[in-house]
Amino acid sequence: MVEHAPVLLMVVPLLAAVFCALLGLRWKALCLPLTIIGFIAALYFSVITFLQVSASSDHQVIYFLGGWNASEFPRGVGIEYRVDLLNGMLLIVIAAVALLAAIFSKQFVSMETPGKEPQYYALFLLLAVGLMGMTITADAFNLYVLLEVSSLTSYALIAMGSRRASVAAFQYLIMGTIGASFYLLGVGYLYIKTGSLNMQGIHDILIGEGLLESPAVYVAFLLIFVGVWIKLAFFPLSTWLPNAYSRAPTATGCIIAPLMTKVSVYIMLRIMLTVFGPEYVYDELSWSGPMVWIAVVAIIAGSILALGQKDLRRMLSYLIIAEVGYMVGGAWLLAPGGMARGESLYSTATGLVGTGYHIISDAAMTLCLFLAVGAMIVKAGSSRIEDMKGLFRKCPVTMACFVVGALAMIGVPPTCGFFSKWYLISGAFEAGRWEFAAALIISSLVNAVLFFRIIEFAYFGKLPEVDDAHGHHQRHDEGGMEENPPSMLVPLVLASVALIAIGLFNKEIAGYLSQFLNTVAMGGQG
Amino acid sequence: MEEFIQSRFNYWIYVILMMIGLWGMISKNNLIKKLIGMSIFQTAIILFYVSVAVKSETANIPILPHHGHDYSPKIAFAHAVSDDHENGGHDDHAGHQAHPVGPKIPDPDGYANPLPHVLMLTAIVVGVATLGLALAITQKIYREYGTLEEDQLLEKVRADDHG
Amino acid sequence: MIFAFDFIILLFLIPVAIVALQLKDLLAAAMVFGIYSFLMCLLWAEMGAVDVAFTEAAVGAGVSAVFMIATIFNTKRNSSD
Amino acid sequence: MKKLAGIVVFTVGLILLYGVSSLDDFPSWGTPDSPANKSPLSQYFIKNTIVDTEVPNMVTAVLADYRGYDTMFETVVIFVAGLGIFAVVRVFEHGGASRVVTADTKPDIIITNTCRLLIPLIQLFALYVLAHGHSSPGGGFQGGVIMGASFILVALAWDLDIALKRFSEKQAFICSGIGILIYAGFGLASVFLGEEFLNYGIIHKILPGVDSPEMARYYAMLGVEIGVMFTVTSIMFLIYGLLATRGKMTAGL
Repeated sequence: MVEHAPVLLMVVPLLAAVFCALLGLRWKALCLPLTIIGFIAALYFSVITFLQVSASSDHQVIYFLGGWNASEFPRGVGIEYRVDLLNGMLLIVIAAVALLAAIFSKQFVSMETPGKEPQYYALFLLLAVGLMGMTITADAFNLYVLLEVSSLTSYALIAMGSRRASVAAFQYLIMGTIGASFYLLGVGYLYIKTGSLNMQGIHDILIGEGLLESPAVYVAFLLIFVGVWIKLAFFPLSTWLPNAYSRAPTATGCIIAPLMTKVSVYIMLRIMLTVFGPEYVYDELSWSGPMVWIAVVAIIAGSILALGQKDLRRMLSYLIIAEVGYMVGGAWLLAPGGMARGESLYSTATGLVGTGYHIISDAAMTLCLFLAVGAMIVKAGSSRIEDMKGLFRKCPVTMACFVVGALAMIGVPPTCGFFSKWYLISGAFEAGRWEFAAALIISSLVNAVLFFRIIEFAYFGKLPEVDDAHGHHQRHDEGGMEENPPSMLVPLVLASVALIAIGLFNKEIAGYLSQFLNTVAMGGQG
Repeated sequence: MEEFIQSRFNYWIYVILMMIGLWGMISKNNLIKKLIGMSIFQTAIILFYVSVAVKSETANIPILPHHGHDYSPKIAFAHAVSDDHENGGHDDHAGHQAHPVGPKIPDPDGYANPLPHVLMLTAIVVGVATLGLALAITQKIYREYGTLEEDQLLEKVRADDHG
Repeated sequence: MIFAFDFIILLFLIPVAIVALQLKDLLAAAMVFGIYSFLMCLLWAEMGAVDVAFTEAAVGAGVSAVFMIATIFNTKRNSSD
Repeated sequence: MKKLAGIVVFTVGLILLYGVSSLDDFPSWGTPDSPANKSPLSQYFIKNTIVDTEVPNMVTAVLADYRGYDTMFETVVIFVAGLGIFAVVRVFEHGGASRVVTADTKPDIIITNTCRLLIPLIQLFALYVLAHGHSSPGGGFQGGVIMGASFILVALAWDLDIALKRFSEKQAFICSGIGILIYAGFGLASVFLGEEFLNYGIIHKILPGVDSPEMARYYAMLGVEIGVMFTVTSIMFLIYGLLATRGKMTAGL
């Protein structure tokens, strides 16, 4: 069974989703337990997969679906799964985030989407299945199919919400379809030039037949990247994101916001490093200059737009755009000429380590903040920042977790936010890109302003009833500390603990990432 | 000249259809018009893939004629398969060409490339799933806002946000 | 794979696509879109992609047109552009 | 806005034209020598599908076996669309008033009688397309759409209530789920027999009357196509029902 873990981690939640949709027709109460079981199984299998990867000699596990293995048949005849250290970690993150979000959703689903719990949970599971599949697959077309699975589920999950959410979902659907279609078209251009669909196979043919200067490959690169940038909401293409994420039902927001953009960033990294290869991306194209500048603009624009928001979830959505800027910029940071001198990828690109680390830590941070904000909105009855007054007294645990998330966002040690910024900034110094380092520091300052404003409201702001009341009422208020139910608190506390844990284990994670980059560089040469 | 047109015409038309679809998706005001544009856009991509698979002069559709003796799997390939097993499983499929049963092995130039067809079957299915979901969202928007024109819709949404 | 057929159908496709997008009556636009799908299906059959053509005939010209018409009946029939 | 759209569309078009126009770089239409057509992958499929699977239709063989995992998720996409459309538009009405049948909603006698004649033929054809998909164009998806269309025809000719009496909403959901379970079941069966997921060849050990892995692949492909058909039929009908009634699932157009 152990050697099948890479596929079971997707098939078990898939079966859970089908059973959820079937049994839920009769027994609605079964849906949530089934969902949780599905995600626990996914978490278990992804941990096993990761252990296998780290134990293997070349730090990757390859699984051939249908048994069409590359040793007997031409590569790419069947579909292939390839788990390395980075996507192994990402799989664990996806399963864990989905598990916590599923537990958290208990209070919300029956409230926000009455009568449709089975469908909701089935879609929820399938969204995670799609995301895990996108991470793990090594086939360019299989990636498209799984991308559509995750996109269609997220359109539906968003559109289930309020009336405002359906308009946001429609805009998201149009943009998302354009992005996915561009990706498909780019794969088509690559296919006609190389005749392969396997990512490693495409790379080998591109290098082996010297296709790096071909216009068709260049167009394929442009199409795939524009498509992926639409999906990951890179700044000028990010207009769909704030509406879709802030209007979605609470539980939907808690899984889509942490995972969707992060997995798309990973897809971008994977296409850069595996399909086209560092030789093409960094040496042949030399886009690093303009790309880092666009990332700087994305970071600054996201931060400034977040400053202007009065709605808490909308503010977080704009912060996600800034965070995407961090990751995309980090991926393109490279000391000039490093690849040409034949140095290994790791020694010239601390920015890439920072990007990988930030994918993981940002998923945790966004999860923590969205969970905390969801819990706060329940207590405050509105999502406006002014209405958060006096929440510290009402629900101290929720607010403590929110503070941890906020500190991670600002980048205070020992939370993970500090270390990811540390790697990104040192990558920027290595590459001599001061503007990127400056943008990171400015964005941290803006985050500090934003979050301290909220914390100030919540800590010092007085509850409306307290204003006109005297001692008697105040005591009643203190006694009436109404914390959220455990189904909300447990995932929230776990998420905030994870923030600190990811920070404390930064050396190990960065070690895995550098090993991953070394294998990538070696795969490019061999 | 004629050859040049023949070698490029499919691709030109696919680009034009794709531009029409994209333009419909971005600039049309009515939501259903946007979806028609989306379908045209996706179909154009499928046209591209199918054009890639064509082998114009020689090729047949990618289905082996199973009535003739030559390609009857039982008769012709029992031979090839058994020989193959002697050599140790599937190791050596490329060697079939030099095999004595040569004419019974399908000639790769004689059939259209099946792989893009397979991919496009999946793409068509994804397209109709997206279209159905989009139409459902359109109906929900109409139920909530009473209009399908984007400009009126955005005005009402703005009123919602401020009110 | 006769290029003359290919050429003629491809030339037909462009006006049909433009008409499907420009008609103000959505029901007519959906029907013209059905014609577009059918032409595509002919084109693919001509190019040897019989399975794709079969699917497009069933899906594009059949079911998606029905879905569109069902939606148009339940919303509005005319569009502003 | 319109100008911006024009600029965007024009730029995309120019980039795409740049990609396809270079004569020595981009292969001509219809040449058998393009890298895609000459690649070992495509040649392998043409030469060996019949050897590996005994299926003459290469597209079916590649779809359901070599790239069967894609097809499983294609089925999941359809399932997601059904669930999603249900989740988005379905409205539950409590104690709905019984519908008044007026003259113009009464089914037309010519249409209903024609449909009575046609629908069995359509369904038979759907089954033929499914069963004969191994050696002619067709397969589970096409058959499923045609089968779904026959139910849609019932709903169009009479009304949705009549169609729902034959194939209710709950049954449609259950069938769609069963379809995916069949597909994943074939995959898991090969896992339990000790091979990779969806490696149908090993199933010959438990399939009675099948002695070679090739024939096991042949029959397993038929099995998964049946699964695909279950899902597609029920979801197509469900989507039509939901879209035609604004989610009320009663009365119809």
